[in-house]
Amino acid sequence: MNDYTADEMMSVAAARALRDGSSCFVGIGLPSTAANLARRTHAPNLTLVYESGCLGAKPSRLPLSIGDGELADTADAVVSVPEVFNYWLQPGRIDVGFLGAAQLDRFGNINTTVIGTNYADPKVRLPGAGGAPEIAASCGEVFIVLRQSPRAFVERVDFITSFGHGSGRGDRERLGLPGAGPTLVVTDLGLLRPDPETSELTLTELHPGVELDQVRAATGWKLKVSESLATTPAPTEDELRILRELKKASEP
Amino acid sequence: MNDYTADEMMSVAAARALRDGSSCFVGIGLPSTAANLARRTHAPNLTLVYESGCLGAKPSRLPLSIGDGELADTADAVVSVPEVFNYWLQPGRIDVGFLGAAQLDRFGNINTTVIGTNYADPKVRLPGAGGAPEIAASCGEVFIVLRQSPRAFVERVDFITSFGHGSGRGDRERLGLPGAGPTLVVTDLGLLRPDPETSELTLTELHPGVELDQVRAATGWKLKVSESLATTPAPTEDELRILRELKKASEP
Amino acid sequence: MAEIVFLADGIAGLVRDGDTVALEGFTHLIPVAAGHEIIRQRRTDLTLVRMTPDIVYDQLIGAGCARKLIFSWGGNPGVGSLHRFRDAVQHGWPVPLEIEEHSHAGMANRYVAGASGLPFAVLRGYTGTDLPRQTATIKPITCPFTGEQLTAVPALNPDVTIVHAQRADRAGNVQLWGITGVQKEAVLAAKRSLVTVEEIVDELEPRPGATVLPAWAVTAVAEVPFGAKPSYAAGYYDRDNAAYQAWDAISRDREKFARWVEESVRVPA
Amino acid sequence: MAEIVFLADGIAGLVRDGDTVALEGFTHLIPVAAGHEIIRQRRTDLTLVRMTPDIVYDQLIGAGCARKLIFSWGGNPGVGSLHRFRDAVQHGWPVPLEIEEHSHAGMANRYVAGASGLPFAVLRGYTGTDLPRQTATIKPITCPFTGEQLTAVPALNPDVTIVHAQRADRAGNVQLWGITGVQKEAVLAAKRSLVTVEEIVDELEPRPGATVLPAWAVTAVAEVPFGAKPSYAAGYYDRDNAAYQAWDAISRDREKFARWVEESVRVPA
Repeated sequence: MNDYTADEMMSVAAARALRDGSSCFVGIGLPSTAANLARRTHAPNLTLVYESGCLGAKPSRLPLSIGDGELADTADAVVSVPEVFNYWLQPGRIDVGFLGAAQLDRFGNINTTVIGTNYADPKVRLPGAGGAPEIAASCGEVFIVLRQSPRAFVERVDFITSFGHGSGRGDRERLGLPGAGPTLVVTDLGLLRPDPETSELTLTELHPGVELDQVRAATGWKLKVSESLATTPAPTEDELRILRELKKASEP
Repeated sequence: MNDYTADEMMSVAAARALRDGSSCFVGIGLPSTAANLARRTHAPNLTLVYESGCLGAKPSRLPLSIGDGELADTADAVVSVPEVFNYWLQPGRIDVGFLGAAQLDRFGNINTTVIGTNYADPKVRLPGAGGAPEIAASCGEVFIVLRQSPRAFVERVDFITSFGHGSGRGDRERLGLPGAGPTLVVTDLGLLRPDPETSELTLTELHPGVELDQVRAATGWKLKVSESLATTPAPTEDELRILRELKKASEP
Repeated sequence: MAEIVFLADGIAGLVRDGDTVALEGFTHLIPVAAGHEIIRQRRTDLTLVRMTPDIVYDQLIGAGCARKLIFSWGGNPGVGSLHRFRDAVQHGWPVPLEIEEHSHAGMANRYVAGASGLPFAVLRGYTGTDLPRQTATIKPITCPFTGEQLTAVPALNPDVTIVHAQRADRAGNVQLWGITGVQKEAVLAAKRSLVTVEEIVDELEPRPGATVLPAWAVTAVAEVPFGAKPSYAAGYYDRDNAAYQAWDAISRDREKFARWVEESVRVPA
Repeated sequence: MAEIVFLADGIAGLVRDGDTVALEGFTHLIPVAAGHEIIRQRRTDLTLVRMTPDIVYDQLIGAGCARKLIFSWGGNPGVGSLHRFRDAVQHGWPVPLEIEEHSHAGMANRYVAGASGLPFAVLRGYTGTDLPRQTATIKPITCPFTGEQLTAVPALNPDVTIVHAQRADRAGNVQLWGITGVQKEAVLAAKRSLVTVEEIVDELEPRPGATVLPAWAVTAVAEVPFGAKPSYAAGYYDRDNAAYQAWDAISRDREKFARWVEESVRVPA
């Protein structure tokens, strides 16, 4: 059996979710790691789109920012930032939006703006929205990747930076949001998916060796668990090797 | 004394009106001839902008169309057609718009759409607006160049394709049009300028050898004549030589 | 990914009777060969869209393919009028031609809105002109911040856009350079798209000023050398100005035109 | 035509207390040297604008130059938070910082509207989020053709925009390539502009993917080699990732930061 960290399991599980031949709007950090791993394993024809304007980037190492030179050098086309949002994201050309979050609630709404309910006098000022609100609105579907903890997985986010399923099923349709919204949350403990009836995030897979109680303790709401709870296959040797090579090649 | 045609006098007079260091949005045909002549005589730093997206084109021969390869090859920058209209023309960055016309009325309104007052069943269907309506609206000022005849110089145009001074002074301000509108009309017979009080086109210069009655006969309205009617200086030898070289170099 | 097809198959598969079809090109890279294939396949009831309909649109109109034209400037550049277009508008020959008339700025922004997934675009346009009286697709809109009145035009979303470009690779990534006009917007605004190219190459080398349409934004690519003639393809061949001049005489006369279609277009490719 | 200036003179002439100033750059080509010159010249009450305020904005805020920030993502890319920005927002140190917060799509379109001479832009954005509740510059707008509701944002028209580019010629024509971000729009939207460049050359050779800002669209150009450090300039030098990492520790502490400003910025250039 392979030795791997919970973060490695998370990256591998996130990578596996990306279908070959699809296009993915990639945020920096965990989403970028997963997308680049996917391109090197089962999804060589995954098209990576970065908000800096790089369409079809094929970086040889993990970019440290969404504007790395490596992304421009390897892209099919580099377009302006207005163009990437207006011509490529907004019309729904991108299949998957891959986002991180500071807070996530049980309907997949994302907060990256402020911690605390007083916007004018926040407990913690976070970086803000970036491209996420429109990625969450316009991509065919949204994958979210973040480490699970009661601070991050909250009953209700302090601020909706990016709309998930609102207060439940039907909210996106009512607002006229074109994409399907969050269809998958990948954490260091398992996978969550919206319940088909209610859109409430429901644990559908546990990573190997993780106990259900651990996940419940790391979730700030009363977690729904799928009746057919499965176990994620452990990372293969290939997946681990390629992930580690990627990470290593990206060290300064 | 030089021998020259009325068309040559018209091109030379139009070229002279373009100030060195200014920028000019150029339509094809007479305006392009005049602008290129100006660049080769008194206005070497005249910036030519063509609606095909060529900014700062420096063609070595007269382009036959607004999309000539020569324009792209010699331009400072080639941008998309949406960009030339949205980023360069619309905000009023271009000093002079240089237009032709099929019909022109005494307030400088231009028709290039239909002859006849029934749009749905026209006597003659003309090419249409092209870039002219927004050139006439947004450039700092507009020069118009066309041969003078009662058919072209009409009391009221059948169709306002491009707005000049409407029904007289103050109309542009009322509509919120940013540019000054037509400030000069160059014909094969002389020059007309809007009256400062009424904006009615008024003959201010006669080309050498042209009789006032000739101009009156070529105008479809009761022509106003400036009290200080002047005579255009005849083309210089240099102007004629360069104009003829330009035209010759452009023959197929 | 884009499918690599033969021109005839591309037109047969993508262009249907009654479609809204844009063949774009701004003097440069006009998809003439594709237009002729549409005539050969005898499509009818098309709504043709183009900023600058020139002689290939005159041919499509004269051949009876179109019931409507959406445009901003219809002429034979540097020569004069389009006689088949005039005949259709003034006398309904060979079939009546409805027109929807805009300015260049309006058309360009309609494509931009279409490419952007928006239902409309805003511009400073048409003010004081008679165009809004004749064209229902020009409406006022008020700025919600300043109260200023501007102009709105609806998005153009053709069923099919056809453009011509210099090169594509075998995956269908398309590269065009020189005057690129409104082609990117026209392709991205369309439901389906066909790009004819001068050549298909193993690898696209970067070019100054080149626009690249990624393969996943294009439906089909067909290799059609000289596919823009008599217009030009920068880096490949020059504009055949004599052909544009010659069109004037051919197009003035219905019978001459009809003969031209039979002899020059409807011959087997 | 653009004036060729020294950096200090360019900042002195173009940036005034109380101005709205955009220093744009999207990871690549960030005009850091120009930002430091603003700190040296002790400008105050600036409204700073940028999609992605990063460490040079943290420095400007910490140095007390800004009273307001208009932005969409404020962080130290790949490292974490901006501590001077946080301190200003959470504790008003050294001066309170008002914020006007948008998304990237909103900010990009605000610059586009500014560059286009329009008072506002339309996008599909912010729907369902809490941003419109906090940001007065986000309003609904209705499509006059379909009745669909969309979002409007007002144009951004900075008093001054500053960007960094690879090259300019002696007339002041500017060439930038690689990731060009929103720089063209930011310059065209501004009343005045300053472009710092790696080098001024006799002639700009065409470059694949290069954007050119003609000299007549730029107010001033200053040659500032390494003017984007610690960000990067494609073709000249790489990003100094260690400097971004090191900023975290410096910026966490007010005194350490103050010392850094005196020792690293306020030294004579």
